[in-house]
Amino acid sequence: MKFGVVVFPGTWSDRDCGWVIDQVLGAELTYLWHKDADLKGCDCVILPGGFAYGDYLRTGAIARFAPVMEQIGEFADRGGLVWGICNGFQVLCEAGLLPGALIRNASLEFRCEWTNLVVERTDLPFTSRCEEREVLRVPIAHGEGSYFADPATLSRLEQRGQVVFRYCDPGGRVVPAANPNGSLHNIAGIVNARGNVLGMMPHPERCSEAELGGTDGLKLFRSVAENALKVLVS
Amino acid sequence: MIARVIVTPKPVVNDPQGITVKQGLASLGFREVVDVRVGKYIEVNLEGSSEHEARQRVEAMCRQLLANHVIEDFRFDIEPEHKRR
Amino acid sequence: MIARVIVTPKPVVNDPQGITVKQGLASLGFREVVDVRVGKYIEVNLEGSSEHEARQRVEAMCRQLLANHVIEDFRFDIEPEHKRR
Amino acid sequence: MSIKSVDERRLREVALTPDEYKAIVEQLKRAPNEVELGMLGVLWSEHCSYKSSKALLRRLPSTGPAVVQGPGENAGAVSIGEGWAAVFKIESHNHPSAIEPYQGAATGVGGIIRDVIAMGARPIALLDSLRFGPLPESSRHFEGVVAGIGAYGNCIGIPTVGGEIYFEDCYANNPLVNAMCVGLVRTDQLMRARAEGTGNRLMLVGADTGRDGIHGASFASVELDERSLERRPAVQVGNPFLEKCLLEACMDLSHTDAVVAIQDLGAAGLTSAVAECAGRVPGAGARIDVSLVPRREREMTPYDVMLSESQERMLVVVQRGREREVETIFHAWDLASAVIGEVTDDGQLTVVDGRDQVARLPVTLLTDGAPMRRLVGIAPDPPLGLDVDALPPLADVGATLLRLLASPNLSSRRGVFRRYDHMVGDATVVPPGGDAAVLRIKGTRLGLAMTTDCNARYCHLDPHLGAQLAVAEAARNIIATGARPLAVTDCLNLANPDRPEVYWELEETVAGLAYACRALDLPIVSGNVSLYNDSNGESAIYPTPVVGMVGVIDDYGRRLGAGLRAEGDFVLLIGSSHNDMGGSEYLKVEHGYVAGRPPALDLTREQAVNRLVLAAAENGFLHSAHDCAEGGMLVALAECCLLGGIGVRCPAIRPEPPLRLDAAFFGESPSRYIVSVTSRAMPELQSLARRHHVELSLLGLAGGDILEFEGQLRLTLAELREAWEVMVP
Ligand SMILES: Nc1ncnc2c1ncn2[C@@H]1O[C@H](COP(=O)(O)OP(=O)(O)O)[C@@H](O)[C@H]1O
Ligand SMILES: [Mg+2]
Repeated sequence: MKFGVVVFPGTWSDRDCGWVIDQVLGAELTYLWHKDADLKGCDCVILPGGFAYGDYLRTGAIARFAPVMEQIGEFADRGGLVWGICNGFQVLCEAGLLPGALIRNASLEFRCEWTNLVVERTDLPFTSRCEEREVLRVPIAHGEGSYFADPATLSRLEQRGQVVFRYCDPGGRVVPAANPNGSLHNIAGIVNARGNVLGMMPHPERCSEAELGGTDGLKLFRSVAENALKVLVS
Repeated sequence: MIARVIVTPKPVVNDPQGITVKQGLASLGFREVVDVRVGKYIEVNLEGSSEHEARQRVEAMCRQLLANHVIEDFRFDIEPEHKRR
Repeated sequence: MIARVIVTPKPVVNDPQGITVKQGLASLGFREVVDVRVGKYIEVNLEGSSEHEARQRVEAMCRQLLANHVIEDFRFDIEPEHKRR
Repeated sequence: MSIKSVDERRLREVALTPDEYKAIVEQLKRAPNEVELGMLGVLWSEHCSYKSSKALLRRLPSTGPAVVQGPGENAGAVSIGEGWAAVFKIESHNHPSAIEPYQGAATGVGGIIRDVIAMGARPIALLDSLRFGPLPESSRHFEGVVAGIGAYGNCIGIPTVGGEIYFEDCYANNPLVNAMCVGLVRTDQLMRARAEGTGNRLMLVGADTGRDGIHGASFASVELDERSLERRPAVQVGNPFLEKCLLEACMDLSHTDAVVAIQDLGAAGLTSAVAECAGRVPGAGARIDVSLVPRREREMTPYDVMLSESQERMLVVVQRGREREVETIFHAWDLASAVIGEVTDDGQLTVVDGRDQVARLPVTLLTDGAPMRRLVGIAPDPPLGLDVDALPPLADVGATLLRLLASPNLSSRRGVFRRYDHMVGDATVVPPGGDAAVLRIKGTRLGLAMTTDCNARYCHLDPHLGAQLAVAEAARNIIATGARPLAVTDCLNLANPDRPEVYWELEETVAGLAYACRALDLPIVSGNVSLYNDSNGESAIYPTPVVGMVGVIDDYGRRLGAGLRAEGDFVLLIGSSHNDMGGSEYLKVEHGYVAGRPPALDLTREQAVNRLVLAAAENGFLHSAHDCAEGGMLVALAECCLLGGIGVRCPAIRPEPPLRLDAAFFGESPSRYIVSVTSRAMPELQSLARRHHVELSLLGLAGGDILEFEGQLRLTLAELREAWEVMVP
């Protein structure tokens, strides 16, 4: 099982993700440079957080054209696991690998704080270690994390159960007060219809060790590590 | 050739920035303001080519990079004479 | 009445966003692009008043809030008929 | 050529005095040309030459066993164990932030990061010490600065983990923005920005050069006045994305040994970078060709290029013949690099534009030539006295506490620090909100604690004592996390030193810093001076010597937070309380004035208290520790409750005369901490306290959700929180 972590100019969670994979999880790790033309045999590709190309113009707008993105698109089409975290989620939306877009937080402010997420799907390779409707504590750190999709797309997402994480209160209730950024339907993370491309704004790599305030994020990394080899990549 | 591209949030998309600007204006006493939308203005200076070709190229730039059709609309003008600062 | 305000970085001021977008366009094959400047587009919907008065009010809005005169220039048009979305 | 022949306006433009001009002509034995005059103008500005403060700064202690690099380089460095060094420096960006708060603050952050990069260190944390006029009048400054700091730090991916914010009338026209950056490097890989080796190449990397901030350095050295309006284009726009690429590329330079030195370009741009780099090597010079400098704008003159303060640029000294290796590294990050000159051995900085020589000046004239200014200090009239006995007795403890918690200087800063990414890097093990922040050093058990502190009200009332109190408070903040203070960086923010009472403040401040640092064994390894923080010579700021400090904890598993941790713990006050009401927040908030003497500080007692807390922390006796600062014991206790989400029940306080009740609750005696311990650890803590001869008093028991002093105060955590989190708007 090998994780690949993509590095765009301006990415910064690459090393944090790498640390968790390598030092906490003990899994195999390779970094994928944005100019790379192959995925070096990775079983799961992570697009980490950061400000790729400064997030100038729009978050993820320029990054989606990096050479490595073409490979990632094909990999996803073949059923490979692709996991976008924060800026990675934004890039996946821009690239059309996930529907919708992420816009300015309703507060217009950057927010770095802990949030609670209710897990709506546990049948995914990313969440198999979570309990049904488990509440995870995971930090966010973004200025443009407000999920938007047009009404038709949104209802399709809901109908097909593609919403994986929603911001909630500590008791798991999905209430407006628990929404840190104005996301529609309190959406914090979604998956594609096939279930192999996950995008989420919160940072699981920031809560994978007790000394950082929690270990809920590690559940996601563990899930992937366990399932990646079972996933059929055609 | 200069292309002046305007990118605006689609009407269905929330525009928190617009709302905040409106409130800011109101608190400064501009109470006649009914609504504000904030978008982007992008000035692209292009070399060579005819106006017709430039139009096609800029259209392509907008579709591919300058605007995201999920949340934004765009429009642009081309100013033919090559005006350099 | 609709005012369409365009705020641009002053010519001498560094525009990192413009530089990065230019590079992005170049890497997409738009090599004819010589220069890109990125600014803001602000659409202000105002109630009542004459065009003349609106012009003065919008000018004041720009000075006081919409543009940062230290690093930005602004210009605007007024569209007289009251067009609401 | 006589002085008369350069017109005075020209001299004023480059901020040189006629006497300075005379000194230049004497040393050069000729008149400088335009370009040379501009270069000398910026390097002889207060900002670069320290001509009013250098003599004083020599009094600061800068050596110690842990010091790896003291002042004189781009940043200082101390050894923290296991082969690692912490590299850090604080710097002001006050004047640009007054004009354009957002970009001024952002580029301030960008600038201090480059100083740390120049040492070969990876920046791991940022801190910001801010001062504004009262809100809402100063909200433009406040909002812009906070947003600008966040914009730069968040984008570049360095956590902003600490700092401070004060609101005071004197900063209304002169906000202070001091940014501190902390980096890490293997001690044996520390770089020094020395232009060694004749014939080695000078490479300029990063952003293209534009007409940014020409004369910014001299701008920072004059008072703000109406004319600064005209200088407004002097504001620069930062590009954190480019700096992130520059940072990574510079880190990659450690893969090659082709690099001799790295130097950031900051104030005074290329002129200062090249001169400083050559100036650190006796006899060295440099020759640069401005025509080789990549430009952002057309038609720039050599003058523009030499004085441009475009951000996100670095100068790299490369072994001759190995330029390609370095170019390849920068190219991988899509960064431009250009060889613009070479190191020489003639002691001259020679500037050519293609074939034409445009300037030639001795390096030492640039770096050390500015005549030191001998200023006179005269003590001003003593500040308003305070007759403590005349103060009315405390009426309602609870109401006073709520007002203090809600006061802009004491309320929770969560509304600000949640706008800063303080977690990126996966190292922040004590987040902002308490005393110091602590970052773990990955791959070791070491933790690095860091803080900035200064109560400028105290410094206004007594600069000597105020500066000592700033050092002491910073040290207590470090110790409250369980870490040992190691070393200091300081930023001296003052008004116009040409005024004798301001120069006196500067002298006193430096003396106070030196005294406290000597007493507490804390070397000052880097710093910055920002003078002329007054507009029209009228509204002078309080002397504000911001103290940045780092400390180390050997095992971050033993780190302490400020919040209470467990119900049933004993909550204790360490240290003794006196009638220290002078300059207190209580006096300001409840009685509406700033007066008296700052609290007396006994550094021997301070040391004893600190040793006790450290020993107790090391032995694992403590569950939490929090230093008592502004607002006194009760505010500190309320913070312990709020941060931990646990209340405390205490019997009534009956202070022994002459201690007053208001002073017991709200007095600001230094050398005090609030700690919590398990009942099991109590006897051991008590005997430890006896051994250190430190007073230990039991306040009460942790538990529930009420803060209570029987018969004196009873408030729920919700009530306290509502006051405390009024959120700076
Ligand atoms: N108040 C101070 N205390 C200690 N060192 C100082 C102080 N002010 C300046 N220094 C030192 O003097 C040198 C020059 O400072 P500065 O011009 O700010 O550096 P830079 O050009 O790298 O920004 C640095 O090594 C700095 O650490
Ligand atoms: Mg420097």
